[in-house]
Amino acid sequence: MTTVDFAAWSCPVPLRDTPAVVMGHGGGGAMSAELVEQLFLPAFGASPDDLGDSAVVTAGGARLAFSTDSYVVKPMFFPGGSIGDLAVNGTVNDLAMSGATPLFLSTAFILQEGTDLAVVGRIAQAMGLAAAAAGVRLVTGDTKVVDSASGDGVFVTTAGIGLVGPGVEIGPRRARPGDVVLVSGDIGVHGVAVLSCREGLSFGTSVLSDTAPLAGLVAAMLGSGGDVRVLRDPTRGGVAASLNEIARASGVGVSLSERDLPVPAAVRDACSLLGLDPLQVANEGKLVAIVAPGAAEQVLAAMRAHPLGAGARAIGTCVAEHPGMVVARTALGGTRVISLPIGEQLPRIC
Amino acid sequence: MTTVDFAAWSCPVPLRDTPAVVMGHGGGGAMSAELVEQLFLPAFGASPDDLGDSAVVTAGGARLAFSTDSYVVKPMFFPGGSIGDLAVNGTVNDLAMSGATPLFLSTAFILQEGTDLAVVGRIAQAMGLAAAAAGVRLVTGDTKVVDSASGDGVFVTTAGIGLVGPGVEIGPRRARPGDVVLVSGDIGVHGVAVLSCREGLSFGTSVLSDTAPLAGLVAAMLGSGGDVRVLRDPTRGGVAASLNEIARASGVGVSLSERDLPVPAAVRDACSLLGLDPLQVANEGKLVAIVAPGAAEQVLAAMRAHPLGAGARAIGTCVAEHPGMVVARTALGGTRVISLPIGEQLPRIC
Amino acid sequence: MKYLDEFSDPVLARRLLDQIHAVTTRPWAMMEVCGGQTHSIIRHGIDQLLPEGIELIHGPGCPVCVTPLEMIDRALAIASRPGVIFCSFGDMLRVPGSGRDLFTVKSQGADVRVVYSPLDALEIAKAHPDREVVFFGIGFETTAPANAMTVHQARRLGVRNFSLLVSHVLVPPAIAAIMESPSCRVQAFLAAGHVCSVMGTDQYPALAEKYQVPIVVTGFEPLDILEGIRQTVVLLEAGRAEVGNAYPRAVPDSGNLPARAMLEDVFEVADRTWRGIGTIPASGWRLSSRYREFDAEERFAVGDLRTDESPLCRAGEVLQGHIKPHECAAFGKECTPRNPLGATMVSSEGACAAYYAYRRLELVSL
Amino acid sequence: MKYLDEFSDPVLARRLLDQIHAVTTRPWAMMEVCGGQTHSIIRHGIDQLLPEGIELIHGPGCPVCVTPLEMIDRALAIASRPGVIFCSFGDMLRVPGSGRDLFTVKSQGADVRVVYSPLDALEIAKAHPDREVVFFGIGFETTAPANAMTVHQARRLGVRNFSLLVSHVLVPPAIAAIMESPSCRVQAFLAAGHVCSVMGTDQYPALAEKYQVPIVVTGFEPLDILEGIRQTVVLLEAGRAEVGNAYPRAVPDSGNLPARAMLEDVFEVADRTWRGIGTIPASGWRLSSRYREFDAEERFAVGDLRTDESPLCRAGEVLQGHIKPHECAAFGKECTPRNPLGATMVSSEGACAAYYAYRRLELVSL
Amino acid sequence: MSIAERDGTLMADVDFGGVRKDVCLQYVPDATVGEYVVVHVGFAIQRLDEQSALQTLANFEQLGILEEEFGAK
Amino acid sequence: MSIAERDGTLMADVDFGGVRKDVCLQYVPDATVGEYVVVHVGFAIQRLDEQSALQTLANFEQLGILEEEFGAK
Ligand code: SF4
Ligand code: SF4
Ligand SMILES: [Mg+2]
Ligand SMILES: [Mg+2]
Ligand SMILES: [Mg+2]
Ligand SMILES: [Mg+2]
Ligand SMILES: [Mg+2]
Ligand SMILES: [Mg+2]
Ligand SMILES: [Mg+2]
Ligand SMILES: [Mg+2]
Ligand SMILES: [Mg+2]
Ligand SMILES: [Mg+2]
Repeated sequence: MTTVDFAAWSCPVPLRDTPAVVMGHGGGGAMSAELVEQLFLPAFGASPDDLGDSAVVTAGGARLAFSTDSYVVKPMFFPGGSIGDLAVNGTVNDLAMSGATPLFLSTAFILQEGTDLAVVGRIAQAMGLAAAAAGVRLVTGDTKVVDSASGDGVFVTTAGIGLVGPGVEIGPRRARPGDVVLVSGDIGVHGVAVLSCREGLSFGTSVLSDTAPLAGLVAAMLGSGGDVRVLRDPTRGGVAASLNEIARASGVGVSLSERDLPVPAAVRDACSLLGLDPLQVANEGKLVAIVAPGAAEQVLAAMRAHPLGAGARAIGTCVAEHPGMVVARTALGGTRVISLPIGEQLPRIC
Repeated sequence: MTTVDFAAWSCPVPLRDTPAVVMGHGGGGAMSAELVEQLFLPAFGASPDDLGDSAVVTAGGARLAFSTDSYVVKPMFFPGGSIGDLAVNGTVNDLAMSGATPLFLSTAFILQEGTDLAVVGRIAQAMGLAAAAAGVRLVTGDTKVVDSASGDGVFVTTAGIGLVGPGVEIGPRRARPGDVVLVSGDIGVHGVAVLSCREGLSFGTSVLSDTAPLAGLVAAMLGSGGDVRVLRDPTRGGVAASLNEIARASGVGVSLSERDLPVPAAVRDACSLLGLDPLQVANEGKLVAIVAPGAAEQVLAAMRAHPLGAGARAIGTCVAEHPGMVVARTALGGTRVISLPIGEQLPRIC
Repeated sequence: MKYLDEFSDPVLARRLLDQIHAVTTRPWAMMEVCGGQTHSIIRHGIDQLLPEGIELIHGPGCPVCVTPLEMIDRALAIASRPGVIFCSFGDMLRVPGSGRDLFTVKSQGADVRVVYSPLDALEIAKAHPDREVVFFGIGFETTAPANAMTVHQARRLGVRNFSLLVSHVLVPPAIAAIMESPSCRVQAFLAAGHVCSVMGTDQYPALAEKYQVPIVVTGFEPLDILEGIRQTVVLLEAGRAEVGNAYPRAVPDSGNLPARAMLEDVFEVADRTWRGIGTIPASGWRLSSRYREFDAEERFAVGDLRTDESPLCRAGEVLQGHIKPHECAAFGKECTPRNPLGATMVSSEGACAAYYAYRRLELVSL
Repeated sequence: MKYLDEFSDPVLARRLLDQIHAVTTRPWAMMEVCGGQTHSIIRHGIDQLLPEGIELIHGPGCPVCVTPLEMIDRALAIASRPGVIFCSFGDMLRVPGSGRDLFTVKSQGADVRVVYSPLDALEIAKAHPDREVVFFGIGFETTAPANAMTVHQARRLGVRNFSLLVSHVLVPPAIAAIMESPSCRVQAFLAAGHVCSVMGTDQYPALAEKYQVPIVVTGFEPLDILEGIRQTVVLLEAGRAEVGNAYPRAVPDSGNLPARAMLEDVFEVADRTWRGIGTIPASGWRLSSRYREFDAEERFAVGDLRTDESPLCRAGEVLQGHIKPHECAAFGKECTPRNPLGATMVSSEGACAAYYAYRRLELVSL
Repeated sequence: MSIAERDGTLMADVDFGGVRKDVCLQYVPDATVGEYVVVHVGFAIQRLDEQSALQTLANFEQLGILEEEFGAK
Repeated sequence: MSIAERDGTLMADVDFGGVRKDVCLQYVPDATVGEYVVVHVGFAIQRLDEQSALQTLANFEQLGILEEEFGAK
């Protein structure tokens, strides 16, 4: 069918402040952040201080990272992977972004009545393989079934526990003016791979999702001895969202150079066709890192030596100017602001 | 509206072995167990050995319990509580059933586009209060939004981490012939409370859900010094499901006395009206315990001294006969088998 | 609940059992007609506690079980029509039609809804004037007054988009058919209590006389069933083929006159096929000509239905009391509640379902 | 992508900029007509790099922005009809109608679908013969051939349940209206490249002559825009009110003859209201009488629409180039992409949206 | 329990001992608050005769007493 | 790129440099495999004149060289 479901096409920001949940609340951008900061955190009595990819807590003398994510990607199978891969790698990566070694995952399924069991089986298989590849164990889980009007195929929620080494202090508030912004490789890949098989929008592409577990890459980066201050995997909302969040949390500005951004041709072309900005497109096997000025070289070297960091490069710096704002120098030499996406250009991308 | 949605009424076991997910797979009974044992465990490379309420793992020298559950109850607000209460207490309880002290929870939301934000707020508030009452912290989370055809209000998935004390070995394989079966209070309460406000089935009742955090009760039981061997919170599938699972895991038979079952009149009447067996109806603030023969007295005393165990009583024993089967002596003196529910009499009960 | 607890009292049950034991001198085989009675007997273990020689033969009084296959298939065809909202009691959803059931059809997108009462279906019709709402009206005389009132209301309120798919069955012709069967071993009947609440007892003396069988109107709680059995044994021991009433608190001799009048108006007697048994003449009700406009069979032409019953299923023999469920080779093997081959394994009032749920401890094959 | 990369080359861009600087001796104000050009200019920072005196005035070439409020409201009314599948490009969903938008209507249950092409809408119509499928045909001359072909196909294939809600607008009359405005400061035009790919250049010499303005056909990539500006400055400096072509690779003088023939057949010129600007005579297309049966305005009688524009919004002035977005008092305050008051803040080709996304660093109010 | 007319049909909010449900009383029109009825799929189909119930229970109580008094049969 | 008829309309599977999409070629009927077209909402609306493109780029390359050779203006 050649219909494009609305949700797959444009960013449904609310016309006016609505009293209801809109797709934009799930976009990982400003609306998601507001929902968390204004509705969830006050209700939970939690502080907005961290809001990192995972929480770091202490139990029984052990310093643990704890994170969770739900996966509602549509379609469930896309070039390069499936919802199962995302469900394992996504949570593994959130743990790794706190500098933790991921150890255990839980998996909770919400299945739509009528879903082919073979589909569920494929997803489970993918998860098993991804967990083995990531070096984590799937140790506990749950399954719920909802009637066909209340679900859509398979939703997966994973939570993960990781071990944080002594002295490791990585978090979004640690960036300082002068720090260097690194990215581990090509950006915009996952989003384009998923979009390419959205109904009505199908376009042929050679792009495969970059979903991958990054704990090993992070370990190599930490092992380089350089001062890695912030790590983030730029999933929903892309690099734009991640850098804006870090800029706000740390109270610094971020200055990027557009010509240094590693955007592969196929991503650039697809984004051009669809009217998207690669900086706002989701990645599932990449990280951005903010490192101390003197550490950039050694960290980059460690990244490039790792299979998942072969394309690593510096893309900008943190600055004292325009705190909380990300600004790019265009290829032509002009400047433009890289906005925090508001809602969601690409709903259900992960 | 006086329609009863199918899902709220009868147990949709498949006519024949179907290739698709059916509501029964979410019932916490035999079909759920098969899905886990035949599809998920092999794919995950995990062993069917445990299948307890939570997994017990070691990280950084600490012995942790780890559990997760998704909550898809419908309606989201019912007499005595809400999906928020269940989401916190349910996971707290699964940790407690491994003898752990629950510490941290993660909360992942899947929101249906169009849901009132006020509803989301109420649920979040309930979770905050429940967490405080249970002595746990909500430390990390996630929010996803799905289009209105793909969701239904609010789905919540919580995962929890708890600390298991040294020497605590509680699990479903530890029951032995001669052990005493205890229950902490009235059964069938939660399911009846939820059913009473299902569309088309609404009946007035004084029954309020019994949702409650049981970690304190468990601590009191363990503190009594008695040998507590198995703990389980009988949620989906009720006491029938829990005892059948324990009987199978431990390879013992369970012998119950119907007249000792604490079924409140309102529950009995509602079940009679609806054609349900109270033993198969979900509980959210009760536990069953299997204790060594000599320990029953002291454990019961400790339970009755705790607010959530005031109605505790012995309801049967483990026996060497009919291993894996639960048999009850009827009030009249006959016997009947208490079956493991197959699918789900009460879909989306938690 | 008032008058349920009291009639479950274990002490009095013991007393009744002792009496039954005391008055039984010979083996007797009696049939409880109603599936609800079967369920209660198996669930409470009453059959285990009776004297050795008393055999309870389970009867065909399970409306879900006896709804003919053609009618199920007709329901499936109607439910699959676009624009139709098909309403039914919950039990019917899992009853096997020819190769599928209402639940399957629902999961494939048909609008099938479970209701508690036919009035709920009428409400749906009022709420959705653009849809055709069909209610699956199965059941014995107990349920027929509800359907009658609903159709009556539909006409009175001018609700045109409502219709009834009728498959009512009557107890007295079933009793006659059972007794006419050459292999019949039944020596007495426990008549269905709530059927008699509606219809009274005046159809039974003729049957008792013709077939020389005691017929005792019996309720559903343990004490009611035990008293029904006790009175029956007393009559059998005395050789008295009479009608008794062990459920007087809910069964006056005349039954419910307003209900009977409504039934007279809305329904008329017709031949009816009982699944697994065959056609029993004049054993069912269909809508009378005055109400024929509300008949879903007329409103929806579903064409020829090619029915396809499982060859393994012996539910008809179970329903007529010729065999017990576990004597069917498929019981617990090919046929389980999970993969039911016949309606008696599906319905909460079906004998196969009751045996499977409650009696696997005693049944060797499991 | 071939011929996009090459026309983004930063070295050549520098060369073009240097030339522009070299040839500019006086201040000049030129208008880029097309919203896509506006977006490209702001996104790449071209306006920041031009000589101080060159002002780019953003024009009304954003079809989403100029679709009249009445037409949006008409779309909302049609989309809300049961049985209708309303198809549209994605941008249109968030454009404010009177108090709501297509997205709201969709979330309230209307079947609104975003499509990439009008052919997708026709496919939907073929797949759903029981539904009325309407495509929202907005756009300049660039998009009209697609809509024309689709309607042509609908007739040829006999797809009766398809219709077009037409709101096409034409560039040359807009240019004339801009120049007729008393407060007009525009001294030259960068004509819309892809409009000319279809229509050719023959409508522009008369305009250039009448209003004494250079008109240079310009593309969208950075080098195309810079070349368009360069040629325009050269003409302005020389006082030559002529038509130039800075996009020859995609614009032959005759445009696309098969497309123009189809447009002649399917559409006819009509007066059209431009949102925020007003009615410009003979500035739009509607379906010709031969195709009137596919006109959604005829097929759906939506009655009187009471339109309700935000009193704060000055989008009309932005579209005519009288003000820049940040000169609107609501910009960035009451009006943001999150809570847009006008279409220019919604559309990816709208000037307000472009300024908000890319220029908040420079704009004091933020 | 409250009795009211709805669509011309006598309806009641019946208490099933802690469980309350709407029931049509058209077939038991003389039912009054405080009485008990037999309900089936939302319809009261018969009045419950309390005297008869108590008598039956009394009979059960008496069962066997004569035998006990005068010796088992 | 493959060109085929569908419903009597000339359609092609067009390669946008790594991204392939269906496009209607009815307005550019002489387009052949290997050529480039301008596409808008699923329709090719004009052929891309490669020679012209190369010439334009060559012009850009030449820009300023004369000035450089002969001095800035
Ligand atoms: S056990 Fe199954 S197959 Fe056998 S008679 Fe009963 S329903 Fe039919
Ligand atoms: S900023 Fe907003 S309100 Fe102002 S003109 Fe632009 S769209 Fe209208
Ligand atoms: Mg996280
Ligand atoms: Mg994540
Ligand atoms: Mg669980
Ligand atoms: Mg839904
Ligand atoms: Mg992350
Ligand atoms: Mg668990
Ligand atoms: Mg649980
Ligand atoms: Mg997240
Ligand atoms: Mg759905
Ligand atoms: Mg549990």
